[in-house]
Amino acid sequence: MTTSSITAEVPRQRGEGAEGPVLEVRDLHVEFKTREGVVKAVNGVNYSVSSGETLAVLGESGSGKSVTAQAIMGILDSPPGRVSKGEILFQGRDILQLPESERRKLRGPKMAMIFQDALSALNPVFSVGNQLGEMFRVHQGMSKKDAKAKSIELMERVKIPAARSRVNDYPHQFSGGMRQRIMIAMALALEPDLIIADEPTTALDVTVQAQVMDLLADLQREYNMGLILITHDLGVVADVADKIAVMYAGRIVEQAPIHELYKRPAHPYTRGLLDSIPRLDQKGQELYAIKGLPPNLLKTPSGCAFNPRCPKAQDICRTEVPALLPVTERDGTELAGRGSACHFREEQLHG
Amino acid sequence: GGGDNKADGGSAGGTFRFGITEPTAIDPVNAQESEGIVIARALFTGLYDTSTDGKLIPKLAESGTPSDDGKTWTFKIKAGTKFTNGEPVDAESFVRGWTRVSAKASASDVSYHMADIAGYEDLHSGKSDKFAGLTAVDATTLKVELSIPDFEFVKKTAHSVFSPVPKVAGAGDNKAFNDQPIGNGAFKMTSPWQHNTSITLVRNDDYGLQKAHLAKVEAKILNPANGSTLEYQGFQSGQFDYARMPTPQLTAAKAKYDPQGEWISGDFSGINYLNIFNQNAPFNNADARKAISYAIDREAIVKGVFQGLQKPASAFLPPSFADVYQAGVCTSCVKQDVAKAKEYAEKGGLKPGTVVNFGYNTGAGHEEWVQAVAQQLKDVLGLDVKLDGKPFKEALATQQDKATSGLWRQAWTADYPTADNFMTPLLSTTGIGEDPATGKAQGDNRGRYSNPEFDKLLVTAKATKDDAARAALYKQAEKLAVDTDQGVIPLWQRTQYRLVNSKKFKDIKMDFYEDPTLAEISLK
Amino acid sequence: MGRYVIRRLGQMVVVLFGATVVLFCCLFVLPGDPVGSLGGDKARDPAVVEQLRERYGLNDPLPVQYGNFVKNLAQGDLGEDFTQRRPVTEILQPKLVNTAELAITAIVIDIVIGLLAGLVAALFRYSFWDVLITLLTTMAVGFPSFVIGMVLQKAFVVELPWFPLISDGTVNSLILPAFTLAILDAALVARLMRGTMLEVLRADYVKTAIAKGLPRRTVLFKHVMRNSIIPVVTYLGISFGTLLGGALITEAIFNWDGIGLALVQAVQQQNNPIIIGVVSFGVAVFVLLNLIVDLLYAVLDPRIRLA
Amino acid sequence: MSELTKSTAGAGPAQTAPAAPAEPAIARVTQWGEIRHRFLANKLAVIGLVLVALLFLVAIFAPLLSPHDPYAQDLTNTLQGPGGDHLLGTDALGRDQLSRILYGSRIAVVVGLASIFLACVIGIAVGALAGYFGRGTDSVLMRIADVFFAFPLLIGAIVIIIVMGRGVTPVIISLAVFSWPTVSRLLRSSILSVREADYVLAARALGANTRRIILRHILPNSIAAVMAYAAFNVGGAIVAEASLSFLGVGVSPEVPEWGNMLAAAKDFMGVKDYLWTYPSIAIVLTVLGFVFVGDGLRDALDPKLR
Amino acid sequence: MAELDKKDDAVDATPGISEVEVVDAASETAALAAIEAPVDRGEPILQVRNLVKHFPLTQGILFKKQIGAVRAVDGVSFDLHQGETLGIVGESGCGKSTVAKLLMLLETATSGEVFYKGTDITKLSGKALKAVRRNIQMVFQDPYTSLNPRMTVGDIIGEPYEIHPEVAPKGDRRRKVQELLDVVGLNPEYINRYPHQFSGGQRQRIGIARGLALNPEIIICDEPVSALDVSVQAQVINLMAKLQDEFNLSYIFIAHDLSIVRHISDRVGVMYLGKMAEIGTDTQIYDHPTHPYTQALLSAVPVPDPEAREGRERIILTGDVPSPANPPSGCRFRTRCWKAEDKCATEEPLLAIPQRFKSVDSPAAHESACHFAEEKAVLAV
Ligand SMILES: Nc1ncnc2c1ncn2[C@@H]1O[C@H](COP(=O)(O)OP(=O)(O)OP(=O)(O)O)[C@@H](O)[C@H]1O
Ligand SMILES: Nc1ncnc2c1ncn2[C@@H]1O[C@H](COP(=O)(O)OP(=O)(O)OP(=O)(O)O)[C@@H](O)[C@H]1O
Ligand SMILES: [Mg+2]
Ligand SMILES: [Mg+2]
Repeated sequence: MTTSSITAEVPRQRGEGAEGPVLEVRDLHVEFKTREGVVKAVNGVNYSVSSGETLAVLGESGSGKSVTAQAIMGILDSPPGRVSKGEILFQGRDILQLPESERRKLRGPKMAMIFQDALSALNPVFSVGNQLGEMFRVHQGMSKKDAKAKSIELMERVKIPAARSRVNDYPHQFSGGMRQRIMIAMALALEPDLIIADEPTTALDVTVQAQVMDLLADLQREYNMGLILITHDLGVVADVADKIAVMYAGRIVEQAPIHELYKRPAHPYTRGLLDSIPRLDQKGQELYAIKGLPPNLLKTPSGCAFNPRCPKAQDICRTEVPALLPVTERDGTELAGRGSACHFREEQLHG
Repeated sequence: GGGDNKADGGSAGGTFRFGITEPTAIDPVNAQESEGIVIARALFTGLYDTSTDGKLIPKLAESGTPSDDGKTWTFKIKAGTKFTNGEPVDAESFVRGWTRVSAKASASDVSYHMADIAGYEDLHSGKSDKFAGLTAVDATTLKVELSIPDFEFVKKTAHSVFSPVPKVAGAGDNKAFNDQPIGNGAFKMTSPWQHNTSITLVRNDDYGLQKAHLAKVEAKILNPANGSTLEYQGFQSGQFDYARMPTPQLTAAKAKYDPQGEWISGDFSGINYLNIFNQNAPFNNADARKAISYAIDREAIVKGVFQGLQKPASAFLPPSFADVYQAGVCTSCVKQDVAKAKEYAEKGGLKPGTVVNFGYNTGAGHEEWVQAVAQQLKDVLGLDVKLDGKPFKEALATQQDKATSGLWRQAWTADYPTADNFMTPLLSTTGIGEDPATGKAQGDNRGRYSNPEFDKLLVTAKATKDDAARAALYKQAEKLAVDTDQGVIPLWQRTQYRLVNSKKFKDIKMDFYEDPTLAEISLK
Repeated sequence: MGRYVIRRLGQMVVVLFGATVVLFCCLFVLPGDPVGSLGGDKARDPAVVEQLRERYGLNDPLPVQYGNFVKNLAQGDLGEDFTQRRPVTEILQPKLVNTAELAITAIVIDIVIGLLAGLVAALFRYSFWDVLITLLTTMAVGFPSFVIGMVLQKAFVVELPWFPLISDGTVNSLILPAFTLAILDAALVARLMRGTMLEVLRADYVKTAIAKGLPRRTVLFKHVMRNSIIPVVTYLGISFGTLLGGALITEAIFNWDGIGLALVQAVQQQNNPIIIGVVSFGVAVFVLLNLIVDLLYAVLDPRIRLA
Repeated sequence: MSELTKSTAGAGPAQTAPAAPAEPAIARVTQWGEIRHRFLANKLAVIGLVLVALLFLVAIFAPLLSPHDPYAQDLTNTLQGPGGDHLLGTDALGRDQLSRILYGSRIAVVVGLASIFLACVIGIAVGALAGYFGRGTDSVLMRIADVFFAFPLLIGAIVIIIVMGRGVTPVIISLAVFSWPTVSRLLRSSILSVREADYVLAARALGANTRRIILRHILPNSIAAVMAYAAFNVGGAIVAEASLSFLGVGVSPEVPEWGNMLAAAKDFMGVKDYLWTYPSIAIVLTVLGFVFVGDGLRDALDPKLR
Repeated sequence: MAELDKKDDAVDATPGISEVEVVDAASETAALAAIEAPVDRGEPILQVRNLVKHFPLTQGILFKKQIGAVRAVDGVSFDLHQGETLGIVGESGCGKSTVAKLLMLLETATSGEVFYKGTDITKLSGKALKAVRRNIQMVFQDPYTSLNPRMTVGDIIGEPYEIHPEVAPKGDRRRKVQELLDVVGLNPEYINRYPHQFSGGQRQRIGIARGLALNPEIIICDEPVSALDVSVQAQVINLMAKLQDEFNLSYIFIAHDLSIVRHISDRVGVMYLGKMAEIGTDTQIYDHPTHPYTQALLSAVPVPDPEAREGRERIILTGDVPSPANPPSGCRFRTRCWKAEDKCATEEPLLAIPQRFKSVDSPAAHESACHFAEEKAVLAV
């Protein structure tokens, strides 16, 4: 599997002038042992994100986006889950090889994650102020009082009303969106080099969402952070992302700079996704949806995992796994930063 | 054990440490179990004392003389002795003490020892506040009138309840005196009783008789649930100078300490026996009762269960009562006799399969031998023995119930060395003390053995002045109750063992009450 | 919340009422006369028995006896015991102090050993350490406290005289009995801790805590512990109450003059005033402890609503 | 609702119906099947199961396994140390220890299991109701529990014996009556956190009745502590029986039972240690068995643990 | 002991665990009859009147003092008609989920009524309540915590059938569960898995499948598709629409994704800080919003097509979001409203058709709680 060609794009300079991406995931495989068999949740994911850059990860629900993120953070449920193959390079070091104590030091100040499910991700028995302040107390040795002041400040930043009076409330006393914002605040607390945001704004209304995304963007600019944004909201993606990776069945099936993807998807799955977005003129009609069921990760279909659902599937799709390869213009010029794992990517691209 | 030479060779001083359980009282007014009595007797000296082998030893009494009818006793008291607070010990102080015990307000558990003194009833029921039968003729003469003839009354006076008390004693419920009695004994207390912790005695240097050698005696109060184990461990770790041992540990302890001369033993005035409910089937006939006695192999139980450290009994009265003791008076006790047992069972209508309740009180270490006896009764007579263990109070209630049948384990130790002290309470009709209303046996004769002939023999014996003749009557009575009628089934005698720190002290012996002879112990 | 506490304390009165009524009835149905005999096998003089019955009002009908008890209790008077005839409060007071000393030491040992062992067992589930702890905890239950106590006593009092046989009032004399007393509950605490912790260890918020880069010890002792400790706290509350009720066997072995022995003896002697005194105390202890535990729930887990 | 099948067909404009799900292609893995599988995959749980099974086998076949009559006394052969004819020695009445231990398993099993079972039945019922309903129900039930906590076991046991007579049943009842409050408080404490969970709300929204909510949703998620307690206390009950015997309110002393044997061995500490070591080991193995089984079950019931 | 159990404080009303309340048999039967009666399409099936929910706000850990109340829902009224979809949108934390829970009787309302087919269901219990719950279903916002971690997916989705056995015969249930899984785009082979083995979106679909199982009359969906990728989302939305057509279902659809709401809803309500700010048909709200908050909301919608985003005006709301514990006087939006005047601070605008649009036949003539309601063109979604 060759990937170098697509991930090789101009890295932006980080403060200290560090070369290369903040994070690079190479050929990551994650599997879960279950009673029915081994669930191959991630099957060779490659992506990278540089400082100041936003990578949006889109994809089928259940395609392994969160699992990849968890693998990066080192919080997979293991057993039953384990990284069976691959490397995760963070600022050049393969963190899978680091001892746990080293890895711990990265979490928080260097990399942070916003969890998908905010309620279960917040400890129910500690006040949100405590959980936020903990970041400062543990990592910066701040006093209780200062940490609390910081927590309030953070809560205000993510637009939680009456932050001062609610800092001592417990997670269950907040609405879904507020919890999500608290998770966001927690991730932002130490201004890490990399934030993995797993569907950070699903529970937010659009105004707050806009504010929060603006905040993320500001911070990103200010501190030159790398951001991995896992989301289903193509609107948000369009707003903030620099490049997009589309996942399907544990694999990246397409990768592209933001504008290009919307215009010309090079994978039938991406096409299907874009077509599924509700549009005004469709009111009263059925929405388009990709037919069929998502693959069972216990026994992924042979060949291209998407083949049973692909309207353009050919025989080769059922036998051969398509690699993520660069996409070219009709004239053969390679499109920078673009790749697709489809045997017929060119046909798809050029319609 | 123990040599005969008195404390002459020993030196004075030293602290003697031993363990007791929390006594009910240490004031003679209510001191009742051996733990209370050991302290009361150290603090008070009465007219007489009893030697380990049941002999009367004069203390403050210079003489004690009965009248010819045995109803009046006159005691001459040694002059010039004092209580530790300086009050004189005179006849008056005895009258005071005895009256204090018997007064209604004291509700003393031990006042019954004085029940035969004239005027007891009135005093005890509160009708009078004087003890009519007692007169302090002069400072050194005490006259005691009895309501019935009793030529052995003098032996009773060795009990601590007959102690003199000073004026400060006040009434029986005087708390200050109860906790720190002021006596005339070889020892005194300089600090009150630390309940559940300790009692400390110091030598009374003004003692009017032979002074004690020990400077101090420390009685640590141990809990009754584990007392003997704690004493034993305390001895092993050098914290006690005198200790009991749990029965199962005896053999090992003996093997270790006997060679070092730290082991003493003694036969005591007590008996372990089976109470047999005489008035209810199946034991309402002597034959059935004899069958039981014959069926028991005392020898085997003593060997197997008690590791040979008890002695089978063949009489009801203890051997220490030399003048009345008759070994083998209970013929059925001498040896297990299966054939006889069956024969008597047949005669007595005790068929195999008969249900026999066998009661005992739990948690007191009786479980083992009781099972052994039960097994023998099953094996020999085919009885269906139902072991019925109960906590003490419930056990007692069952025994008192008129309807109860079967067997009951019981034990008795003497208060003073008289045959009467065994036979009247345990075998006489008055000893039953049946409450007419409820039919409850309120006395100690809960087996309800009752034979008018036996009762008469006791009364006669008590009123017999001549020692030999009296002894003969008691012997006759015992034979009637224990052999002919088999009113009770003697099992084994009371034998006691102690560890003593003979490396440091000499003359540690057990007295009549199985307590250390504090007044005689001296440093080596 | 203030009202909640007051209400619960009010319930204490009801519980006290309930417990003592039941107790009175039980004592009443027990065969045997509480003042009918002496310590040994000897029966008491019927005249004395009658005197005592009168003195303690034992001839009154049960409701009258109960009424008198309540009247006296209201004045803080628990009456006089039947053997030594001393005020029950005076007899029990030093015993309560002794028992409390022992109970507090024991509960501290419980907490330290129990929580640590449970933590280790849960963290390293099915490892050598877990199995070892399981083995040790089962031994703590399999070998009864008299065995453990007597072995300890033999070893550390008789053979190696490190500790006094009889309490000398120092901390030293507390250690062995407290340990003997604690070991069973510590084992149970460990098992409870292990059971509940396993549940919590996999929770999402634990992942969050790890992802925050918290040190392992913070993750465990703060995030995991707090969420798994409620049953443990419950049990500790019960255990502490039970400890305060005294422990017969340990007290017997180490000659600890505490409530447990006093109660058993009192029951055997039907020394009712002592029994009633101990039980009344026990009721107060349990109601208070369970109240504290319930209040602790609200502190430990804010989702719990008290009402 | 079979029309749902059809509806799939129209889920997308350009779609052909995927084959309607083939008739129950997936074997239903029953919850118990799943649990059994996970349980059996756990080595220690299996060891525990073996121990428990052994215990039951011993109890059932005690007469076949015992070399001697457990009741037969031999006063000429008392307190023989282990070895020879009596593999584990004899007791103070010359009875064969091994036989008594083997036979003892019968009552130990009955006492241990039945008392815990009874305590759990009462305790779980009371704890669940108190925890779930809260308020008045909780107050009343927990205050009743408080009475039981404070009430002396010994008096209760004596009263029970007076009512029922001595035997195994009153012992079981005494032990159960005084341990259910612990079970109920443990359960209640866990329920207090669980009852506010969203899935409980969800079940209520479905119209589930109280019974169902408690049994299906609350109990499975709050029973861990009770299970740990129960498994552990199977042994605890046997030892507690020893203290009852010790106080004279347990089973009759001639009955071969481990607690009884321990009570009888107490005074032989230090001189005849084999008298208490073997019964204790028997209890330890039993507890170990139940604890392992309990842990295994706990784990098997927790889908998150593997 | 009764008097000991009086409530501590008036506000803290523990949810209706107290289903033991006795309702006399006659009124129960009457209620049951009303609940089972059919309602014509377009008739109101659910009428919400003045619904209020205050959560106590406490301070201190042990000795909690109540220092106020979060007015999560503060007087909300609306109707839901048979066969329609009512979308509810609004700021995060404005009380949408609370309204949903109140409708499901999962929280006890501080005050207000909910009439289902004319019966006030807030007073129901027992059989009648069960019947109501058979007819009204809910999809929870938090997909994970609302799934019992110890039940397999099969059991979770099958549970409604066990509770209401009349809906499906026993032998059928397993198959139905698999159909449901299939319908929401989950692999039926996952039937034996546990919730934690699923991804966020998959969990959400489990919740949807459960909500659909009983074929209820009303489904209250609290952000049912937020974690789904657009394609699955489309499938689910299609399915919902189809079911609605076939069975006359009514939906309350709470979501943040305005385009989805527009797509599926017949009418849309906009909530702000515990109150309904504006309510009307989808066209009225999306194309002719008259409430400033609605306008701001619409203007903030991110548009997927990067090209279409250029030249769009976004109304940026200034000012802090007020706290529901201490809402502003008068109009609650005034603190962030660019049109606010003195009147807004003193007078609370009612939810009604604004005076100026009363007589005009324009889409702007719909209920809006603003003193200065006026149309403002914002980009349509
Ligand atoms: N149990 C509770 N105790 C105290 N306050 C609560 C509780 N539940 C909800 N709230 C408060 O009520 C308000 C409304 O909450 P609700 O969950 O209804 O909001 P929502 O509109 O669903 O928001 P979101 O879109 O973010 O889910 C919030 O301010 C929240 O903090
Ligand atoms: N513990 C587990 N055991 C078995 N399978 C698991 C486990 N955890 C996750 N999976 C599977 O791994 C796959 C990837 O899950 P993941 O959470 O990464 O999906 P996702 O892309 O984040 O989806 P979504 O957008 O719905 O959150 C899913 O199919 C899920 O079923
Ligand atoms: Mg995910
Ligand atoms: Mg919500």
